[in-house]
Amino acid sequence: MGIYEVSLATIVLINIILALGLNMITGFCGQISLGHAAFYGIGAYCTAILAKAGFPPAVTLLCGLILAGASGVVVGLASLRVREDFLAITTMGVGFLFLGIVRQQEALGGELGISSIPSAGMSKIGFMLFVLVLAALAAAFSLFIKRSWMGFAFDAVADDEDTARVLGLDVAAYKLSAFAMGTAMAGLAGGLYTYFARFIVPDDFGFITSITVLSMVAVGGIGSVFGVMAATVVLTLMPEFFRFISDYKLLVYGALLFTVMRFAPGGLAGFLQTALRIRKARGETG
Amino acid sequence: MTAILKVSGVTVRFGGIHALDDVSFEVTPGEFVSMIGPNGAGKTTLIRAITGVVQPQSAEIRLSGREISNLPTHKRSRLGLVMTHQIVRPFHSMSVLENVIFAAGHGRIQSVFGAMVSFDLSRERDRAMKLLGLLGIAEMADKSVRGQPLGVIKRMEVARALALEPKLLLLDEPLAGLNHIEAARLADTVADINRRGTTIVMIEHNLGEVLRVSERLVVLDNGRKIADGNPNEVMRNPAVRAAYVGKDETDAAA
Amino acid sequence: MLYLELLIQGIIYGSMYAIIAVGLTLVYGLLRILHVAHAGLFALGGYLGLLITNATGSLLLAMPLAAAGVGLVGMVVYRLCYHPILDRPPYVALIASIGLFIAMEEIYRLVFGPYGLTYNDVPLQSQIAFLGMNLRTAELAIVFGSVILLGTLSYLAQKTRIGVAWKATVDDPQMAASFGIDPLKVRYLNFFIGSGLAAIGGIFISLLSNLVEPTMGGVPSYKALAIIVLGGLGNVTGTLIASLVLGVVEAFGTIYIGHLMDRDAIAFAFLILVLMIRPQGMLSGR
Amino acid sequence: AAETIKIGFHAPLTGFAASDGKSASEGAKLAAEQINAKGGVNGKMIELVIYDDQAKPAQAIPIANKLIGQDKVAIGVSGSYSGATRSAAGVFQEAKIPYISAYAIHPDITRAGDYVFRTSFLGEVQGRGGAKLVGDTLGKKRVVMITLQNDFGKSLAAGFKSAADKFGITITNEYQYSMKDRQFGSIVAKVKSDNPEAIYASGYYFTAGPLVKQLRAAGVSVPIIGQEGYDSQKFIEIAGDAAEGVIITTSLDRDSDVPETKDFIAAFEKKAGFKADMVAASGHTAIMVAAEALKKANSTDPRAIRDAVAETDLKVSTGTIKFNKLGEVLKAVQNQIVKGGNWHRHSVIDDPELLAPPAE
Amino acid sequence: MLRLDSLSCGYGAMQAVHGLDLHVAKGSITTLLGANGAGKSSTIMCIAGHVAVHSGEIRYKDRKITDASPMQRIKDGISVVPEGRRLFPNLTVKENLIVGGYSRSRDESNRELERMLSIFPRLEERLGQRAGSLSGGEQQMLAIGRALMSKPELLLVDELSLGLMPKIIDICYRAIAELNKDGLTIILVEQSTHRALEVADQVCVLESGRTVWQGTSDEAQNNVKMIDSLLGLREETSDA
Ligand SMILES: Nc1ncnc2c1ncn2[C@@H]1O[C@H](COP(=O)(O)OP(=O)(O)OP(=O)(O)O)[C@@H](O)[C@H]1O
Ligand SMILES: Nc1ncnc2c1ncn2[C@@H]1O[C@H](COP(=O)(O)OP(=O)(O)OP(=O)(O)O)[C@@H](O)[C@H]1O
Ligand SMILES: [Mg+2]
Ligand SMILES: [Mg+2]
Repeated sequence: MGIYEVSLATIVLINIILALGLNMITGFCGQISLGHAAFYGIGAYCTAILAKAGFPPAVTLLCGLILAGASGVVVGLASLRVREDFLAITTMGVGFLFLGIVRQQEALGGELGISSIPSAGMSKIGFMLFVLVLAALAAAFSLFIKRSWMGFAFDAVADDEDTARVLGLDVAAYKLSAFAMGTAMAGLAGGLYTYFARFIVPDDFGFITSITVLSMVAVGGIGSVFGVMAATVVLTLMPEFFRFISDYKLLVYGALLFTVMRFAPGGLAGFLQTALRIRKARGETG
Repeated sequence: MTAILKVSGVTVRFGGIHALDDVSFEVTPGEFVSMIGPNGAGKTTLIRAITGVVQPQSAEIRLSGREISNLPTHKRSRLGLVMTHQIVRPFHSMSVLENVIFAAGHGRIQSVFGAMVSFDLSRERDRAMKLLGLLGIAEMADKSVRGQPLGVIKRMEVARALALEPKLLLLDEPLAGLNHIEAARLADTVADINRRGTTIVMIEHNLGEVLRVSERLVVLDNGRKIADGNPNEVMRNPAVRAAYVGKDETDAAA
Repeated sequence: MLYLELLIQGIIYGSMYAIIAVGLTLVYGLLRILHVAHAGLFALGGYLGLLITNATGSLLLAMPLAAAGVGLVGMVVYRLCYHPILDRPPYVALIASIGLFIAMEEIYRLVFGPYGLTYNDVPLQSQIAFLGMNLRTAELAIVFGSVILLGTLSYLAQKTRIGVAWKATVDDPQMAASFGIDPLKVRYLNFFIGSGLAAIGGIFISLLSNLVEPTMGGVPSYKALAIIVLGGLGNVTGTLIASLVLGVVEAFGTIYIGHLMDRDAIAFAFLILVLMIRPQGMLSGR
Repeated sequence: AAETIKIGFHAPLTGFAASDGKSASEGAKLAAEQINAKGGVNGKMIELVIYDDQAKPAQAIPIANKLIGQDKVAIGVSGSYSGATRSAAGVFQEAKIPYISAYAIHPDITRAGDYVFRTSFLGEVQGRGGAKLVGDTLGKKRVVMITLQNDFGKSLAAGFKSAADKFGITITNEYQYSMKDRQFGSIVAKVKSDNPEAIYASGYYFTAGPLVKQLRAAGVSVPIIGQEGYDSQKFIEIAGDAAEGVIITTSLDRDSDVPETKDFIAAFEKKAGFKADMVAASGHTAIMVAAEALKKANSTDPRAIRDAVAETDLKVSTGTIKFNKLGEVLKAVQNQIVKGGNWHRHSVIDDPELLAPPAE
Repeated sequence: MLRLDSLSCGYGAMQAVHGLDLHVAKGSITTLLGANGAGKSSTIMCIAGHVAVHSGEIRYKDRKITDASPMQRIKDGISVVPEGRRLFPNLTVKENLIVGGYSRSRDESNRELERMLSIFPRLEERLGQRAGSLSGGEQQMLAIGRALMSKPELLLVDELSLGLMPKIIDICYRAIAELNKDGLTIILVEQSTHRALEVADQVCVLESGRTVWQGTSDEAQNNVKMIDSLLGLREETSDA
């Protein structure tokens, strides 16, 4: 693996953690969020500041994770008040608010961002492997939640929270846990990004990033852990594949995003399921 | 005996509409109470207020002596106060069985952390299957809720409510949408459940079944309680007949 | 005096927002789609308006032509993009719409160049003294144009059978068809009017800045969403009020708290504040 | 084909900064053509490897890694904004491949290490130049600032403020706007009531054009001072008559007698079909500097090439390029004014002390 | 008036009705009976044009309308009270009624509106209320009123008395009988068998999407036991 491949692999793995976090909120619990990048940013800034203050990665990453998760709970409180599209736009607003405030905070580097962040003390490959382990843990955790009664309760909240409430479910607690877990994962991803880039600016955590993550989740097939992981790989690497068509890269990206949703609205997971079902049906008749 | 449910002074307004006006009534444990009243009298609103789905302007609601009007819906449900919807609200993304399994697992999902570490649902599945059998829709168990006929979903709602092991079950027109044979069967099932110890309050317009199975009748009209007592006596009350009864049932009740 | 001037600036911003957001409300109200690509049509309106004005020298001709042209494009967008995925969860259409928007921006860049276009001779620039202020004809045209267009629309929506048909299609298209309302026609009409309004918004804005660029849809793409949410989603009157209020909030905010947060953050802070107090928006639509 | 020497180049070809990306890459391509037309570098043709970074830091990292790891470029050039340039600079420094920033203004770029250079002004330096222009050359003392809220605008503002006292300037008010704003009605109204003697407004042509137009339309007639972000014919097109009299600090002198500058302006318009701007000139300059270093080093050893870059002393379209210890350039600020719908020379600030870039 | 010839219809691959034959004379009332899931609602919605026909034919006034759109059908005079009412929940009561009369001219529609309100005075009190917040019974009244607004020639009613109190049920049946006397043809799905048999001219019992019994209402009255056992069928199989 050359440095190019290692750097790509690292960013893909970071994005997987990020996207699985959103999948927890949107995919499992049905709370659409257009502000996921803000928590990614909170993790990143927290990690960056602590790292510059001399704390080791174990501490900085953990703090980033906790701070992002705690902020997630606060935003989760909004989800108790507003629903569906109102929530989508509220979380979008949270994203803009985060960015707007960070931009004006000289203590956080303002527009100039934070640079000269110390390295995580590993080689590039070592760091990639470290992220790999964390991404695998995130995936395992997601699968674990999905199969547990908690996942079942999330399904119910996503489907019809009023009915879930009538059936004795403490909807608020579940929504908040989904936000806490999902945003904590975003915070971890942010911390890892900080060590990867060693330079962060507010724009890294803007609306576009939120949308990109949401499209990873949607293209993967909302709620499907493996689908989301696959989509993350594809969507992260896509710009790299298309580098050679520089001028048309973004056009192709946009068109592809549109096309996937238009023709395979269930995302990759839904697409595969349909394909499998067709094969199975054929097998039965044949 | 102390009342299992004691409701006093429930008033609910929607804008200018007085849906309920200072309604009070009691239910003793083991009773089978039916609630009737003209369309728009406030029956649904009353049980929604009891379960906390609707916020009353004023109310005192006691469950087995405990004041619950400040508890959120899910806590009331955990205390054994459960309702079904007049207009069905299944989880559309689940199968009929899963809908009931979810309710059967109410113990597992009480705490978020408990839910996180429990996986097994075979016990809940068995119970859910039994309940579906009880309501006569076991063969639909694995079908998706979407596209099920109304009658099946209505019964699924009852099964789901039973899965929560209620002490007091509030049923909102469970028999609507069933033909008279199905209705009679379901009414028998409900009566049977009642005999096994669950207190029941049932809203129903199917007077024939109401008179057949219930022990007591509460009548609402225009947001007020206008009668309460032995079914046959209540039905003889001229006010009730004027407000509610058509020609057919007049004959039937007479 | 200064306050009055800021207030008037706020109303001008608000009118611009209104004309874009009301078009979006029409689409949202009917299909519950967060139609981000609306902003792409807005930019297209700017381009067409400018090109026609430059070619013919007449803004009066350009307005209806551009509105009709973009209206037609809007209908095509509906038919090709949204119609097939209407029964999918809302995020599917949202992501598809974002993909479409990105692709549209890129097409504008490739076709019209990255630098943006300007008028040969910007129309409506003569000065009008008004309460001791210098306002441009264009600014007045924006305010009055918006009032007239939106007033007409609001009358249509609330007082006529067409309006009732529209609202019925919103609630239950299948049943609407059962009573003789053709949902497809209603939707086409809606996209036509909504996109036409977007086009006029695009032209208005280009009159103030004399610049039509590929990315000019960027700001309305999300701010218009915020406005329709503020207005109560699907509520035309609410959208109007929300636009004006937000315009005024921004006009004052950029001056007095601009050092704390940027314009977007001010707008969204206001949005979040309102939603936490009134989760259904300023006027609730549903 | 004959063997070539690769120069890596990244710029925002798509996205919000696409126009600057296009100017920069056109300038860079022109430079490569001119060099190759003259026989290339030590007998080898140079080849530009151009990638689109959308001006995003996160995109610039894999690009830098790709340029180094896969394309094996001899030297890298940034035609992008500060964010992307800073993240790429770190990668180039780590790989010890020389890297030149064409027009990004962030002070930390060259601090990435000894392999990183910059052929343009720092934001702060230009801000100080602006202060001299306002306070000294024009003699205006009561100034309102309108600051673009990004690294460019902020560092200009910092530079301007730091030198304001020295030229007796009082800053009566400062307003901020974001990159996406094109409507400035409320700022204009407030500035009008502030009644300053001059306005120091940072921005790019696409924000400054509408801003200047709206200021003038509201009857604000005091001098407006801008910077190299304005430096494009497009600014004059957008602002129209309102552009007349606007003065900016930049590095491209339209009325220059210097042959390099005159040639560039003519050749660029011929090649690209539109008038040269500062960004194009900067892209051109950076490639010229890179090629010259490759020629002098006459080796594929990155260390040798770095040393050659460090020793640059080259006359190009934007002046004479010489680097200090940190890799920063030291050159005069060209003040340009809009007259008759074109940029013309207004004055030159050549004050080495005021314009000294940081050396560490 | 209406003829269904070996009509099969359903949802996607799933077939809900299999080869149904039904002749409805002008001015008659036909009642469909059947257990849960027998296919009554599917038949109704298929005649209204909302469920896809798989095979067979629907003829109305001697014209084939198998492929006609719902819009076409209401113009031809077919109106429906669907299962679950399907009101426009965010429209007011009045607006719901206006939509009901959309296929008629404005004047006609206004006249009908008056008539509806006199049949259901309860609705008059609620004219400005959102339909979605009406009580169950009020919603049912509105659904019936809405369907009548178009002055239909053929009225399809799915579960007429669902959720209604006895008094209103009477009113509805009286209204139906009256309209029928004026020449309205009606197809009725009803759960309360004896009410339905009272008004019907013709009875059709469905089971799993097939006709299992068909005859006049007099024949049905004489075979109540048999019909009851047909209606209970589903239960017995599931108990087994
Ligand atoms: N959200 C609401 N807003 C306004 N009015 C409401 C709302 N909910 C209920 N109502 C009104 O309150 C009254 C009582 O309604 P409720 O649903 O309790 O009646 P009900 O007794 O259950 O009638 P039914 O037997 O028809 O179901 C009705 O007139 C209804 O229109
Ligand atoms: N939207 C749908 N998608 C798929 N299957 C459906 C759908 N609607 C109904 N079905 C199926 O079609 C069959 C007939 O259903 P239908 O609703 O016509 O019965 P019904 O006789 O009206 O019953 P009920 O008395 O409960 O209203 C049932 O098996 C049902 O599961
Ligand atoms: Mg009710
Ligand atoms: Mg049915």
